[in-house]
Amino acid sequence: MAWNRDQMAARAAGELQDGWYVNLGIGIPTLVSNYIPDDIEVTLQSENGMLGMGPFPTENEIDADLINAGKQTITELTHTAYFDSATSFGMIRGGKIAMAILGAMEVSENGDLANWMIPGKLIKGMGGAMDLVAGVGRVVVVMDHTNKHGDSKILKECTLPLTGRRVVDRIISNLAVLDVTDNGLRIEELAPEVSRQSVIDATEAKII
Amino acid sequence: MAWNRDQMAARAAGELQDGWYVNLGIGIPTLVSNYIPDDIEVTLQSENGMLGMGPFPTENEIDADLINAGKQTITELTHTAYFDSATSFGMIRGGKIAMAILGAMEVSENGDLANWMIPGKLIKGMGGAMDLVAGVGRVVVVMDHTNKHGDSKILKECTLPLTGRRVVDRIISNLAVLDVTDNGLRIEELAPEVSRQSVIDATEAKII
Amino acid sequence: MNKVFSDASSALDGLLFDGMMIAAGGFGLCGIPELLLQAIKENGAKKLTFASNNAGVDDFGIGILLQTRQVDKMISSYVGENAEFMRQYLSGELSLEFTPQGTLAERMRAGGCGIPAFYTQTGVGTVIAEGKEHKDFDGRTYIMENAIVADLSIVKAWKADPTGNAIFRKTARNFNPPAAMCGKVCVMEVEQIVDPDELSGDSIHLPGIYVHRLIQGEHEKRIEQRTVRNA
Amino acid sequence: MNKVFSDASSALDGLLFDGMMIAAGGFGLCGIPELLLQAIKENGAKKLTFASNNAGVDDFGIGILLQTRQVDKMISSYVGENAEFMRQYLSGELSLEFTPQGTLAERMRAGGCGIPAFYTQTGVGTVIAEGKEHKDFDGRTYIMENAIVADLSIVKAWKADPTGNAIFRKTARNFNPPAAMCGKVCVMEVEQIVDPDELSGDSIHLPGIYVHRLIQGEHEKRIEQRTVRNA
Repeated sequence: MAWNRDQMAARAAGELQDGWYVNLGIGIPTLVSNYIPDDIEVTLQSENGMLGMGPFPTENEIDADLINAGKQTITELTHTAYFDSATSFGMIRGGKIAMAILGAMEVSENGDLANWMIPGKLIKGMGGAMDLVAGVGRVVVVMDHTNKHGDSKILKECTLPLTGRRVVDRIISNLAVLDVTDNGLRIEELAPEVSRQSVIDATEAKII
Repeated sequence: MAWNRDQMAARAAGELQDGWYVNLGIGIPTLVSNYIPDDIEVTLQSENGMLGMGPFPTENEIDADLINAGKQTITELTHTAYFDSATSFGMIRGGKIAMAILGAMEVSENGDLANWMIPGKLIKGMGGAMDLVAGVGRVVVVMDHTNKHGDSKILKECTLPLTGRRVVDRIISNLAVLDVTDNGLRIEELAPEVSRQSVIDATEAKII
Repeated sequence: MNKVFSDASSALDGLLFDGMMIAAGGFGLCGIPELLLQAIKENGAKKLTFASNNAGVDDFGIGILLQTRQVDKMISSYVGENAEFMRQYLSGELSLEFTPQGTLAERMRAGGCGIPAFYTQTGVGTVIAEGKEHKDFDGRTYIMENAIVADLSIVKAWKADPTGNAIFRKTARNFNPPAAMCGKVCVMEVEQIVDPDELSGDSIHLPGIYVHRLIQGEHEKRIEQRTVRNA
Repeated sequence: MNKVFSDASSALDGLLFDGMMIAAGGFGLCGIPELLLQAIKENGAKKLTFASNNAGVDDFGIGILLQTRQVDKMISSYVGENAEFMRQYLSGELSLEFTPQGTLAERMRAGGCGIPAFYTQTGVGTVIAEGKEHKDFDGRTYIMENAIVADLSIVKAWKADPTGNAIFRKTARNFNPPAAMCGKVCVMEVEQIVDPDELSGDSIHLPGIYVHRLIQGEHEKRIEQRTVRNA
């Protein structure tokens, strides 16, 4: 049985290690913060300029000056620190963030990532995604294995404009956990009752 | 009659304009702060990380955490701001400082400046001088016209390692005020009872 | 040294011209110079290039200058909240230089810091790298990115003293300091102008040297994504 | 996330090795990591390269490591206060890479910010530019300077919370933030460790992400040039 969004987020939370500074992308990655194990401390960076992101606010706590990178209202923690965008991306580019967990439109078997643009259709922009994949220590992608037409989003080569080349370390899809290796993708874990063969069938990319 | 150190500093203070941010070097330039006209406001930068440098402290005010670029104890003003060295030299390099008033060992007729090293003798280092002359809006040098042997310090070409090439805009010596032009040095002002000819005689560089 | 002007229009007096480049602070609608943007709309200067992370929404932020067709070009990382932007872009009325968010922030800081160009891994192997100089350091490939120096910076802070020493509040800091640094002239709007002795020298986020003119005003501070949890 | 160690020696445990590069904060004797320098002396690690604006004086700061001959190389802008330095340098025992002060600070920041190199006008036409890549931008000539990435950073702050969020006091800030940024590991000494809620998120000068280990201790804070006016 394929993982649902929350189960994917919970699985992704298992990637976190005590003491890490982590950046969570928009969508399913945002849900990861709900599943951080109690016995580890992880500090969330929001690339618009804070370390130590807290939960969403109550109605009374809403503050127009306190938003995350998805422009959502959030809260601070006692150890929160704020800084400007140049400093924020300095720490991203400088490798100080241990991991980014991001969504994707496509990932290729060599770790190329496309998650920012559909030519002719979607011209929102890359935001901080290109900086993140180029700079952080480890990139984990969380996404559905196939698109709404049932086509594989894990490809031999990406068809969409890239966010970064050879940047993805691990994919957590609704079907499996796959690692990017020099020789292709390796299945590390299967969702409950999902067979290895069904993952291979749902994947255009080479699985070793 | 040649200007003394304080008179040179007072003359240099006449270069300042209301609202300017200014950096004063070690030696005679430091004295310039004693002669800032009452009717203008000038903010002094100390390149170790402050804007709004105050006077030397009284014995009671001495603070080990508050020094200037010459490592002397100083004081702050109500509008003082502190920042780190990267930010400090960012504003210097970025042209935000209107003027630097510096000492010199040698200046050439095209504005080359040497004030940091005597090979084989003096290896203290350039400190922030190379950044200042490359970055600030205007560089004024205050120095004796000749060295202790009576040799001109204003030369056709500098003999010492340069701090910067074509960086000096104006020289205020004990004898005269000279501007660096495309064709050579131009005497703008003479110290009291100092003749134009005596300045020319004391200067190796071309005077137009 | 009093840099305080009475209102946004007078603070911009003599600084606006057609075809100029303006760097603006803010992230989304958070910490944007809303009063100065309104004054630029009223001034009517056109063919503007904006270096700004976002383009506002249709009726707030830079969006109001898109409606009046005062903007020719955006240098941004994300413009997804703005339908009018999409329309003008797809019809070719507006040009767009996509710049990764961190590269944009660093390009602004570099412009303010006398650094004409720097190298970054961000965007290597993507369309962003096309036409840019590539160089290897320690076996990795980087691209050269150029600094942004704007004719004018407009930024928004929380409090400032009359010399322009400013502090920001929480994530409203974002692009405001780098945007302020990269302008040949910088005009700042704040919620509150305070006496210099109210701001400790250790607390200043942006030293007054970067700020040329200053106004105080009322801010709407619109929220883009009001997201709450149950209490 | 508690990064607090009991003393300087334990905070450096496992981090020191012969031939390593250490970036140190401080300007002159102001804001230097005096406790960590003492611990490095006691550890005895040698053939060290220090990226530090100054080399201390004969018996304080990095000077104490010159006396024990633990330093092979300095990357500095000014070393004029140190007679032992002069002696070792002139006799060829110590090598020296002079770097203009602002270039040094920016090289450290760049190293911490994933920028391998940047261009600057500082030093163009001087010995500093020799052997460096020159490039013209807008008709002016610049040289390329490389980032500094140190094996270890040692810095000194005023106060920090246990997660390493730190604030500095007055001009003791100086090189400490850029030095902290450029280390693969950063150890910080402070005068006072405080509860996280004592430091507002808006007041932090150096976010804890840059700090891996932390100690509190007594500081001598020696003054180099005690200069006073008459009261």
